[in-house]
Parts: sequence; C-alpha cells; structure tokens
Amino acid sequence: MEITLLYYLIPSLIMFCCGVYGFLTRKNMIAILISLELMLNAVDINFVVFNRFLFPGQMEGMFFTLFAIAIAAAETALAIAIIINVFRAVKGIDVRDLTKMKF
Amino acid sequence: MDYSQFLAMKQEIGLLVVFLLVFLYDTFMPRRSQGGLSVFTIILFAVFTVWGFMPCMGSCADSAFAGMYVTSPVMMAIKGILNVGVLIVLIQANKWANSEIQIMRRGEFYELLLVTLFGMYLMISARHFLLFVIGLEAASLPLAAMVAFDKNHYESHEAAVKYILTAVFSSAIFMMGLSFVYGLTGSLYFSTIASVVALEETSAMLIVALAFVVAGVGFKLSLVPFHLWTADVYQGAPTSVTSYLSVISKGAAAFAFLVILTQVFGAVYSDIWEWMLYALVILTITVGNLFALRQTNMKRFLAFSSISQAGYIMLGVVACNAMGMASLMYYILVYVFSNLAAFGVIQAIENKTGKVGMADYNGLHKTNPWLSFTMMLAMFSLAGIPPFAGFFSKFFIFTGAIAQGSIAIYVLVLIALINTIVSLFYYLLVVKAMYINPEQPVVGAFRSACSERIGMWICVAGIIGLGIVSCFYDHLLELSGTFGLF
Amino acid sequence: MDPIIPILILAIPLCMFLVLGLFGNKMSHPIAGILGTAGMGVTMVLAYITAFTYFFSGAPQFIDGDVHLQNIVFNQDWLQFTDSLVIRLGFLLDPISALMLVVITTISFMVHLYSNGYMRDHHGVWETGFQRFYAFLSLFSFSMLGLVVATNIFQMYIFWELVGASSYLLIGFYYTKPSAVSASKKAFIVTRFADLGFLIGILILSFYTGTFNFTDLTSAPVAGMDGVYQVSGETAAGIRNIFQTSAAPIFMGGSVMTWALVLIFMGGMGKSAMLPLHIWLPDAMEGPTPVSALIHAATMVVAGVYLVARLFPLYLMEVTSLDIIVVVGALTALYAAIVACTQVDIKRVLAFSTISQIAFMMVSLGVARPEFHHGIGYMAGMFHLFTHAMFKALLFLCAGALIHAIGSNDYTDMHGLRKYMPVTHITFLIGCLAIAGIIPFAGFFSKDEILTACFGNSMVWYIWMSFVAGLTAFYMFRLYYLIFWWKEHKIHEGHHAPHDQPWTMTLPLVVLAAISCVAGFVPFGNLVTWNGHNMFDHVSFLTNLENLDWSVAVISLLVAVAAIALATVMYKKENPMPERMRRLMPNLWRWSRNRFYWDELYMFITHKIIFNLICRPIAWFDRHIIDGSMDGMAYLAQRASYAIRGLQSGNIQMYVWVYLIGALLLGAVTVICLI
Amino acid sequence: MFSNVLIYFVVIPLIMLLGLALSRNMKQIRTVAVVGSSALIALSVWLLVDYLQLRAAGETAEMLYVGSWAWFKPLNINLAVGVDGISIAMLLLSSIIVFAGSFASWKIEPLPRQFFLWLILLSVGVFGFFISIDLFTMFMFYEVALIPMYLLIGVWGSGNKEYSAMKLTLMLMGGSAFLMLGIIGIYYHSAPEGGQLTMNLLEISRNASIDKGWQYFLFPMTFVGFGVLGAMFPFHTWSPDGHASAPTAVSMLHAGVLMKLGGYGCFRVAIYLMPEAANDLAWIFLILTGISVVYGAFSACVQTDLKYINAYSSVSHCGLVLFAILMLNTTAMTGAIMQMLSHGLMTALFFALIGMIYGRTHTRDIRQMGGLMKIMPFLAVCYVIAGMASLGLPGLSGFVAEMTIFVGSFQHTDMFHRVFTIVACCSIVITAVYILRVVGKLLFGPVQDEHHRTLTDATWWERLSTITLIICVAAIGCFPNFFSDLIKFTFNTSFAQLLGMN
Repeated sequence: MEITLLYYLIPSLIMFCCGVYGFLTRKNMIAILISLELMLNAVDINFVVFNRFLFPGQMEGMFFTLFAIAIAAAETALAIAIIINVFRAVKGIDVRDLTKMKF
Repeated sequence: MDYSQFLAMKQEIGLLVVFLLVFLYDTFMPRRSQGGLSVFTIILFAVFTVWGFMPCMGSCADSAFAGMYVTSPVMMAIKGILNVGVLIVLIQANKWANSEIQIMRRGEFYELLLVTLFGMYLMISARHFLLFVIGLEAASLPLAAMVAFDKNHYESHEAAVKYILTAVFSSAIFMMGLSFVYGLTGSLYFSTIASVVALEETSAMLIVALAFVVAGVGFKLSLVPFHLWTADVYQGAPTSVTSYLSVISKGAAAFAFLVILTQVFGAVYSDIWEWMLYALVILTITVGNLFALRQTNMKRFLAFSSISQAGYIMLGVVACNAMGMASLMYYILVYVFSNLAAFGVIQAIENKTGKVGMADYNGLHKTNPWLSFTMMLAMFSLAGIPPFAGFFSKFFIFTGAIAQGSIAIYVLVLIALINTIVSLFYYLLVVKAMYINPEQPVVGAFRSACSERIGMWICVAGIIGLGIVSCFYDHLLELSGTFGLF
Repeated sequence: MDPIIPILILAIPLCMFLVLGLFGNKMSHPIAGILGTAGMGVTMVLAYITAFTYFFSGAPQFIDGDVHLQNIVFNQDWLQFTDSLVIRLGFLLDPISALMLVVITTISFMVHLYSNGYMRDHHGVWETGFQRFYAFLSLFSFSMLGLVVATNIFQMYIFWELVGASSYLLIGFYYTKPSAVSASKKAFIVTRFADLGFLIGILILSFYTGTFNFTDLTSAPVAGMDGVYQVSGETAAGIRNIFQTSAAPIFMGGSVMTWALVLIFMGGMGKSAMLPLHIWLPDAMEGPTPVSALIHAATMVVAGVYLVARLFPLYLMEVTSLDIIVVVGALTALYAAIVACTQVDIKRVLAFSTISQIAFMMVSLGVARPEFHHGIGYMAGMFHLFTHAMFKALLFLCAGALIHAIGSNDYTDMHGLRKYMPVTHITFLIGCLAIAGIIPFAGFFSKDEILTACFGNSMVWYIWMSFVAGLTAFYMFRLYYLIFWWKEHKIHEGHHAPHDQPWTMTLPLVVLAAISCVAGFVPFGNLVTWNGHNMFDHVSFLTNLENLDWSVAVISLLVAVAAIALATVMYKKENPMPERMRRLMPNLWRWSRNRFYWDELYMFITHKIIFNLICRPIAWFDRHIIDGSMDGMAYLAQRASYAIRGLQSGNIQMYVWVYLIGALLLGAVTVICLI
Repeated sequence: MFSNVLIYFVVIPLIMLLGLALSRNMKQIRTVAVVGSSALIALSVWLLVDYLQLRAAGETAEMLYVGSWAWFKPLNINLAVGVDGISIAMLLLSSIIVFAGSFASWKIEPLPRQFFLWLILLSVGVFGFFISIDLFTMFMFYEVALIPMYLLIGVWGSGNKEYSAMKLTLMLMGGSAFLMLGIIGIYYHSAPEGGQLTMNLLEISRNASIDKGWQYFLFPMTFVGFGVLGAMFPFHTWSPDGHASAPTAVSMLHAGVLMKLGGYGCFRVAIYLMPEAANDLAWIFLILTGISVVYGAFSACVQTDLKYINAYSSVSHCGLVLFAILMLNTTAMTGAIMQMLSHGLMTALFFALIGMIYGRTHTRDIRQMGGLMKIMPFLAVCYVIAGMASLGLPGLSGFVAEMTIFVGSFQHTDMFHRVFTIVACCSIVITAVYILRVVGKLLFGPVQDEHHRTLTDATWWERLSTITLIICVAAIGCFPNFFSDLIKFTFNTSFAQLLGMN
C-alpha cells in the first residue's frame, strides 16, 4: 500500500477538528490549551507533509514547522502562566466562569 | 554573508538598541537611579522616533535575508507613524507606570511593549510568511502578558485569558490557511505565491486558505466576526495597554493586511477578496456601531468604536490602489492621535479617581474644562467633524475607496457614510455627558500629571493640525505612489 | 401734466403714515389729528386739481375731441421679473381713476375731519391709540389712491394687498376686544382667499399675454404722444386671439381667458363682499364707525367694481365672464337686501345695504354691452359707485354720530331720536332718500340708469333688480323710522339726553348730504364711459334729467315710493304689524335674521373641516408618522443593538465559535458564489 | 492669499474667536462680538459696493474676486474662493444676522464666552461656505457650521433640548453623508477621461463631463443632502424640535442663515453642476417641495408653541426656495434667492422676538399669553411687522420674493409646473391664517395672565437687534429691483448655458 499525501492530511484534519471541538466544549482551561496544541500540531503536520510530498526539493515547510513548534511552546508557557494567575484569583479554571465582562 | 543587508533594517536595529538599553538600565542600574527609568525610556524612544524619520545615509539596501525582509519609504513612514503613537502611549502611561503598584514592574512593561513593536515592524516589512508569523506572534504574545499586567484586578486576568486563548486559536487558523497556501504554491515568499496565484485557476482550497488568512489578520484588526475578544480585552486591560492595543497594534495589522492582500493575493482581488472585504467592512462598521451605541464603560465604548473605525480603515484596503493606501496610512495617523487623546483623558481620570463609566463624565466641563475639551476634540475627530483631522481622514478614505470606481463601491461607501451618523450619535453621547447632562459633576477638579498633559497636548495639536496642514497627506500619497504594489 | 402733483397725491398720505406711525406717540392728540386732517385736505385739493385738469382742461393728452384718453403720468420700474413682465409703480390718469381720486380724497377728508370728534368721548378724552388711528387712516388712503391709479395689474395687486392690510389694522383697532380681533382676522383671511384667485388670474393672464400693463391689455397707444392711450376693443380682441391660439381651447368648461377673468373677478368678489365671500363685511363693522364709512362703504369695497371696470374691455371679450358677474351680483343684491330687512344693529343694516348696492354696480357692469346705449351699464355702475360712496358714507357717519351719542349699535336703544338730534336726522333722511332712489337725490339717477341697463340686457334682471331696489327703499326707511320715530326715546336715569355732535362731526354730515342732493346731476355720460367716448352731444345741468328713460324711471320711482309707504305704515309708530309680518313668514325671518347661516357654514368649513380634518391630521401625521419614522430609525438601531448583544456573551468558547463560523462562512460563501 | 478680500470673511471670525478666547469678562466678550460683527457688515457692504462698481465697469466674469490656493495638491483640492451676486447677497444676510444675533444674546447665561465661541465658529462655517467655490472647502465649511449647533442647543437651549439637539445634528449630518458621497462622485467625474480631476465648481461646470447616467445618481444625492438642511419634506422634522429648543440667537442664525446653506448648496452644487439631471428629475423634487410648502403651512396652523409655528412656517417658506430653484428659469431662481434673503431676515426677526417674549413671559404657549400689545408695545409692533412680512405684505420683503417666485414659476412652459405653482400659491392664504391666528391670540385680545402686566418692553440692545432686521426687511420690500438685479445678473452670466436648455 502506497502511503499518499492524503493519508497524512486526513489525520491532520481530524487532529485539527478535534482541537477545535475540544476548544469549544471543554470546561477546563488546561484542556482547552491542549486542544490548541492539537490544532497547532495539525498545522505542523500539514506543512511537513506538503513539503515532503509536493515540494521535496526545498525546506521551507520544515523550517516553518520548526518555528511554529517554538511559537506554540511560547504560547503554552504564557497561557499557563496566565491561567495560574486566574486560578489564584478565582480558585478555579473553569472557562465558563470567566464571563464577568460581557455585552 | 553580506552584513550590509542589516543596514536595511535600520529601524529594527534601532529599536533593538533601545530595547537593550532599557533592559540594561532596568536590570543593572542601582536602585537609587531606578526612578529615571521612565524618563530614560521616553527620551530614548523620542530620540529613536526622530532618528527613524531621518533619511537613510548613503545607499541603503532595501531588502535583507534573501528578500524575506524588505523596506521602502512607505514602510519607514508607517513605522514612523507607529513610533509616534508609541511615544505618546509611553508618555501617557508614565503616571500609571510610576504608580505605587506598577513601579516594581514598569521595566517589564516597557520591554514587552518594545518587543511587540518589534514584532509589528516585522509584520510590516515581511515578504515571507515565516517572518510574518514570527512578527505576528511577537506582536501578540507579549501583549497577553501586558494585558494581564494589572495583577490586582480580576478583569485584567480574565481579559488576558480571553486574549491569549483566542489569539492562539486565531493563529492556528491563520497557519492552517498558510499551510494550504503552501500546499498550493510550494513557497512562502510573497512574490512567488503571487506569481503562482496569478497563473493558476482559482481553486476552492485557495479561497478557504484566503478566508483563513483574512480571519487570522482580521483577528488582530478586530474585524467582525473575529472581533469578539476586543471589547472584553480592552475593558480588562490596563488603560495604557488598551490604548496601545487599540491604535498601534491595529495600525500595524491594517498595513500588514493591505500588504498581504495586495502583494500576495493581488491577482484574485476582484475574484475573491474584494467581496469578502465588502462583507467584512459592512459587518464591522455596522456591528461595531450597534454595540457601541449602548456602552456605559468608556473603555469598552472605545473598543467598539475602534472596531467600527477598523471597518473604515478597511475601506482603504478595499480600494486596492495607491490612494487607498495613502488614505489608510493617513487614517491610521489621524486615528493614533484622536484615539490616544481620548485614552489620555480616560487615563488621567482613571488614575485620579479610578472611574471609567460614561456617567462619571457627567458635568465634567465644570470641574475639568481642559480635559473635557480634549475629549470633545477627540470625539469630534473620531466622528469625522471638520476642521479636525478625523474629517480629512474620513473624506480621503472614502475618496480613495471610490477611486476604485465600481457602483458597488459607491453602495459600500454609502453604507459606511450612513453608519457615520450612528457613530456620531454615540460620540456625541460622550460630549453630551460632559457638557449637557445636568447632573452634578462626579469627578472633582484636579490637575492632571505633567506627562499626561504633554501627551494630551501632542494629541490635540495633531487633531487640529494634521488635517489643515496638508503636507502629511500629500507626502503619504506621494510615497504610496512609489510603493508599486498595484 | 407735471408729475409733481400726482406724486404728491401719493406721497402726502404715505408721509403722514410714516410720521404719525413712527413719531405719533411723541405728539399730542390734537396735533396728530390736525396733521392728519390737513394732510388729507391738501391731498384732496390736489386730487381735485388733477381731476379737474383731466376732465376739463381739454389738453390733448387728456381728451381728443369727444374721447377721454388714458394718460400715464409717470411709471417707475419697481421690480423686473422678465423683460416684459415688470411691476411698475405709476400713475394712470383716465376717467375712472380721476373719478376715484375725487371720491377717495373727499370721503377720506370727511372721515379724517369727523374722526377728530368721534375719537373722543363726551368729556373730550381722546381714545387711546388716536395717533395710530390717524396713521392707519393715512396708510389706507395712500394704498387706496395707489390702487386706483395703478398702471398695471400687479401694481393694483400690491395696493390691493395694502388696503387689505390697512383694513385689517383698522377693523382691529380696538384690539383688546376679542370680537374686533376675530373680525379683523376674518376680513383679512377671506379677502386673502379671494386674492389667491386674483393672483392666479394675474399669473394666467400674464403668462399668455406677457404683460401686466392695463394699457397693453385694453388700449391702443395714441400716435404722437408718449404715455397716452385710448381704450380700444381691438386690443382686447387681440388679447383674446392670443389666448385662442396659444392656450388650450377649453379648460374645465370654459376658455382659459374666461377662467383668468373669473379668477381675477374672484379677487373683486372678496374685496367687494360678493356672495359667497361677503361674510367678512358685516363683521368688519367692529371697527370704528368712521373706518366703516371710509373703507367698508365708500372706497375699499368698491375696489372689486373698479377692478372689473378697469379690465372691462377684456371682460367684454368673454361674455360668459360678464354673465357670471351678473349672476353673482344679482344674487348678492337680493340676499343682502333681504338680510338687511331684519337686522338690529344699525351698522349691520348699513353693511348689508352696502353689499347690496355694490352688487348693483356689479350687475350694472355685467349687463353693460357696447351695443346698448354706448354701454350705459358701465357708466351707470361708475355713477352709482360715485353717488353711493357719498350717501353711504353719509349714512355711516350719521350712524357714527348716533352710536357716539347713544353708546350702542342697536336701534332698540334708539327710537324717537328726531327731536334730540335734528341735524343727524335730516342728513340721515337725505341719505335714505338718496339710496331709495327718490328724485332728485343722487341715488335716483344712478340707480335708474342701472335699471335701464338691466332692461336693455334682459327682462329678468330688470324685474329682479327693481324688486331689490324696492327692498332697499323698504329696509332703509325701516331703519330710519326705527331710529328716529317708532316711539319716544327713553332716557336712562343718570344719562344726558342725546344731542347733536360737535362741528367736526356735523360738518361732514352736512357736506355729504349736500353732495348727495346734487351729485345726481353730474353729467356722467360725458365723463366716464367704457371707451372714453362722450354719450351726450351737449351738457348742461339737466342733462341727466333730459336723457332719462322715463318709462324705467317712473316704474322705479313708483316701486320706491310704494316701498317707503309700506315702511311708513309698518314702522312709523309703534305697532304690532312687524310682529305679525314676522309670524307670517317665520322661516324667512329666521334665516334672514341669521344671515342665512353663512357664518355658521363658514365656521363649519374652517373649523370642522379645514382645521380638524386637514390641519390637525397633517400636524399629527408630521409628528407621528414623519417624525416618528425618523425616531423609529433611531429606535430600530437601539433595538438592533439589544438584539445582537447576545453575541458578546463573555464566553470565550462562544467567541471562538463565532470566529470559526465566520471564517468558514466567508470561505464557503465565496466558494459557492464563485465555483 | 491675504490680498484677496474674501479671505477676511473667514479671518475676521477667526480673530474674533481668538479675542473671545482671551477675553475675561462680559464686557470684553460683548466688545469682541459687536466689533467683529460690525466689521463683517462693513466688509460685506464694501464688497457689495465694490462688486457693483466692477460690474458697472463691464466685468462679465462669472465670479469675481476669484482666488485659489493649493491645499491638497495631489488631489487638486484647493482653497478656492470667489463670489457672484448671489454669494454677496448671502454674505450680507449672514453678517446682518450675526450682528443682530450678537445683540440678541447680550445677556446670555451661563458661560457667555463659550456661547459666543461656538456661535462665531458657526459663522466661520457659514461665511466660509458662501465664499468657497471648491467643493471640498465648501463641504468642510458646511460641516463646520453644523456641529456647533449641537452644543449651542444642548447647553444653552430649553425644553427637551438634548433630544432636539441630537436629532437635529444627526439628521443634518445624515444629509451631509449623502452629500459627501455626491461630492466625491462629482469629483471623479469632474473631468473628461484622462483630464485633471478637480473640485473647483467653475471648472467642473466648464468641463461639463458628468454624463447623464451619473447625474441621475449624483443629483439626488447632493440635492437631498442639501435639501435636508433646506427643510425639504420629509426630512424637515429636525426643524420644529431644533428651533423650539434652541436659544434665541441660535434659532436666528440657524433659521436665518444655516437653512440658506441648504438652498444655496442645492442650487450651487446640485443644479449648477448637473443641469440635465436637474431638468429631468425636477418633477420628483417639485412634488416634495410643493408638499413642503403647503404641508408646512397647514401644520403651522394648529401649533400652540410659538417656535413650532415659526419652524413650520420656515418649512413652508424654505420649501418655496427649493421649489423655485427647481423651476430652472431666471425669474424663479432670482425669486428663490430673494426668498432666502427675505426668509432669513424675517425669520431671524421672528425668532429674536419670540426669544425676547419668552425671556419675559417664560412661556411660548400662545394659549397662555394674550394682549401683549398693551404690555410690550414695541415687541408687539415688531411682531406684527414680522408677521406681515411673512404673509407677504407689499412693502416688506416676503411679498417681492414670493411674487417673483410665483410669476417666475408660472412662466414655465410645462403644464405640470404651472399647476404646482398654483398649489404653492395656496400657501399665501394658509400663511395668513396661522400668522393672524398667532397675532390675534398673542398680541391682541385681553391680557391672559395678570402676572404679565408687570413685564417690561424691549431694552436698547433688543431694540437695536430687531430694528436692524426690520430695516433690512423693509429695504428689500421697498427697493426690490436693486436686489433682483444683483442676483439676476449672476443668472444671466453664469447660468446662461444652464438655462438655455430649458
């Protein structure tokens, strides 16, 4: 069985959708953060796969992925820090509690 | 490696130097000299701003890193505009930064702010999506920290969470779009993508990719429906950060948006994104206005106002011509002054009394005539009332848009114009609160801090002078003629 | 003719108005009175000189053989609309304007003089606003003089409006009295409504003919002399040709020219109180009595007659319009005469009598045809205008004297005054005889000629008008007997016996009575005819008598005498006969007493229909629909703002959801639209 | 730049603004206002005389004193000025009303300095508008004149002032939104393909390059845009509320001058630049303005608030202005301009008097007043004169203006136009009804409220203010040919081409 582009893209898409679904449904902010990671990783897979299968002669997609991973890490760190701050303030990390400002 | 290419990055390097100096001062200066940090930063940045406007010595290169980075007079100009805005923000933030609670951490504030500015520079100058994404993230991630700066306020945290989570979601979408683009074209260079897009037939994937890209940048610009974070974040963040967010970050994003759409997707303008933008502009202006109608918190109110202003700025993009670009930059310039004047007043009052409700402004003119005068000018300018600068910027942005010439654009502009009436209504509400409402003044008479006053004076000068003195717009128009985008 | 005198005729009253109006408050009462009277006196003398020069000097610009010419003494551009349509202020001297100059200045002077006495009470205390009164009188005189000497129809319209305004001011002279205020308002608005017709008529006329000038409409220039014209049927026929070639032939049942002329006549109906626009005149009696004498009996109210006379050659071209005038006039004459028989207020009786008499003049103009006795109707109408002005002013001034003496307008408070006020009695009697048409008083001759003209036109109108003439005699003598006879005057305790008034008031009575006695002998046929041609070969004091159509005259005399006899029987002594008559015809009496409910009808139309069904709904519509829709837009925006506020729920997941949907929709819709 | 006399119409108010900003007490404020407005009158009279001399010397250019200074050069936007007889008439009117308005607000409270600042800012806009011949500058000044209204009504007004001020501002700005689109549209069609685009009115009309299709789009935009300020049905509803709430001088200026901006603009921009569309579409607006004329008058008949009456009367009279402009012939248009002058003066007079009466009786409800003639004869007499002017008494300005309009309009060759002229004529009767109703209730009759007996008559500054206006009203009424010629000459020169098509 030949492994084609699609075999990579479909899991990546599923990952991305899982991430979106998780973001939209989970209460726990850490879980939401994990969902976000899923989405970013799906993007990374896309880039790598495109590079590997469609444009094998160059490295642009790979490099982009490297940077994206780094950025994702920074984002996570920052988000965790902020969530901790919130936890200190409200003693909880349920995202649905954070609706003081609205309308 | 040709190191002379770094000369092209004159402003970035200058900004890095400023950042380092501030960082070093903050880190290594003895405690007794720490008091000078704010003044040091402001003066340093003022020098940098002025230096940024100076013409490049000798024959500078105009691109670096194999064309991932380019510069041009237009970019220098927009960076200069941002610099001026940042300078005003710094001046206005002085009082807040030196308040008892923040004084310990003000160094971080300055440093984060300078880093985000650096990110915006990269967004503006990038000609490769890798650099652009780096810039975008550098511009948004530290902002989350800045939004969360007010440790003692719960709203600040809530705002930060909302910001960081939505921002990351948005960048995920954006990068997803980029990956599609990459998959379609095999490159992340703007020019290469553009040439491929121009040659190939429009595919559904390209459209979806474009929609995702628009959404990602639209998030920064807070275009409806990608705007929902804006109001909460503006309200929760410390006012200095809000003012920074609302003008500088938005200005950079608007320009970057223009560059991406014209440089990368210019070939599919009338096929795809012209219509997308029509929808977005109408939605943004209308929804922003409708929400702004019934706000009672000044910061939240200005958040929605800035959403609808973003819609007007987008008219410059819709036009997709040199005049639109010049008008866009001019709009940003004027918007910087007008909005910062408003935020300056809000900040002055908030610093003194902690009040940000619109009702707290009742009868303000009796106790603080100059503050209310400044606020009124800001509101008039935002509403586009002559002879204040906002009128000129609105007029030119509409003129620029209509230069495109289709009937559809007339309709779009008409809708935008009708929306200006709604916006006039809520801007006048502020004026009404200050001048007309009969209630006893809530805010007592006080003398605002020297830095706040300087900031407001600069803004007032800008509001009055930028329109009547025609050279600013003329210069921008001349520059954008040389940009060669279209 | 040297234009200085005509200019002065207009300028003196105007200056008087300005001086008295602006500085009157600074003057003492007698000075203001003397100033006003003297000014008017000078004007009168100048007007006499002018008229005399015109009629009798024999200068070539005034008379050519036996034809009286029209002479434009001066004509100053005032407002230029287009090259041909120009409003000029000028002075046109021709038989009727010269006649009117005499009438107006005479009556006006008499009234000025009379008012010196009338406008103070028995103790010699001046009325408040005495100076204002004189100022307004001067303004009126100026406007009326300007009206009659108009060289173009728009000048006439200008002064037409001005007389209306001065009439308004004078009727409302006692402005603290609500009835006076509403009377003045009514007068102005009713005449304004009529003026609308006048204006539209002018617009139509000028649109087709391209001129406002009377001389261009009705006369031909006399060769060799500048500003001299002769009335010419050919010019009028030319005008009719213009209409026939350039306008739609028939517009709503009449030719356009007829419409224009009828609309112009509508202006005259308003001013001259023709049915159905007569309702303002009886109410106008709220003004001081001298004002009634001047404006609402002798001068302003005949402006309508004058207008028709002025455009008479044009009316001749469209006989339909003349017929309309006759019908309106005849109905009005009968109506007013019937109403006059039952009124209690003596001024109202006189007012209705005025309406009736003006209607006589209108009928006279309407029945005039050049074929019959050189258009005797025209001459008769003008003649009656002249005589009527004299005796009606006399009657009003007498009424003023009575009211001044008694302090009431109703004859029920008078009765049997002949012994107390002999001068008033005699002069009033002369007035009554004149209006009744008893030989040799003035009214006899003019009325007789009107009846002759009617006779020449149609038997119906002749009988009709003779009947009205009989009614006239009847109600005038009814009034006379009820004031001066009926029963002994009852003097209330603590009141002085009524007596004759000071000389300032009696002198005008005597003068006017004298004129009423002899005015009938003025040989009008050689002075005022429709085309300026003399009617008689030679003129003497008895010309009018010699040229009488005795068959008509005898009948009319008989009718008058019979009517007077009836009045004598019924009203000389207190007796139950009037009461019996009233029982005999209760409905007629009630309708007549209530003036056929015209006022109520107008009240109904104005208040119930125009105010309640037009104005109020429009105002409501404006506030609630038009304005409401503006407010509604604001309300909608506010509602929309609330409706979408759920979008900003504060929940991050919601935000992201919207974001995602937005991005996908943006893509999806574009894909669907493009592919 | 400063060698052009017209610039001083803007410079003097600007200096006044400076003076007001520096003045410290009421006396200084008044001095600045009086000196400044007198200077403006003097300037406009001088301009009138000089203009007439130039014309007499055979100057036939469309506009005189033309000057143009580059502003936004790349867009060819200039600060271009120039006047013809019509502008001069308007400048004269404005300066007279500013003068009278200054006296009418002699004792304004509170914040007199700010009041005058805004008032003068408003007049900067007004004067700037009338001297401009560049669309952009014109539009800018137009909006400058509008916005001070908000504060002037909001702060110094009475009654439901916040609502009225907001409504007025939003509606007028709504009009100017359409206008802005129209102006930009005109700009892009101001020159033939490839030519230099321009905002200069004279050049645009000379180029005549707006094709018919675009005219059909742009003409309604500009006409409605200006028409809102000219109180055209159905966009007039700001007028009653706005005027009712505004302080005296503001009502005067607004009804007297600002509403004229609408009429002037309609004619100077909409009709002058797009005559073909004006000719073809006139019927639509004729219906609207015809309705305005009659409808405003009918509405005025049942109002009980003095200012409402006058506001509706303004709707009627201003409707007549637009009505006549649309007739597109010299006479009617001359009448329109004269009606602007006339209405400006007499409505200012009305509002001044109403303000003075209201200042004394503290009510504007005519049902609560009566017999004022006895109590304050001067004001009452002036009111009667104003009323007579309004209902078109010869010798006062209203008559000549209305008659010129009626005669001119009736000269139109089209039956439809003539019929509508007759409809408009009907307003003279209705006008008489409501004017006499007010006069009868307010001034005549017995005194309604015994407290009013103690009230005083006008003070000297009030007298000065009203007498100035009355003299002007009478001057136009007595010597109409002077004004008519002044205006007509312009039509004969600049509109010859435009009128040729009719």
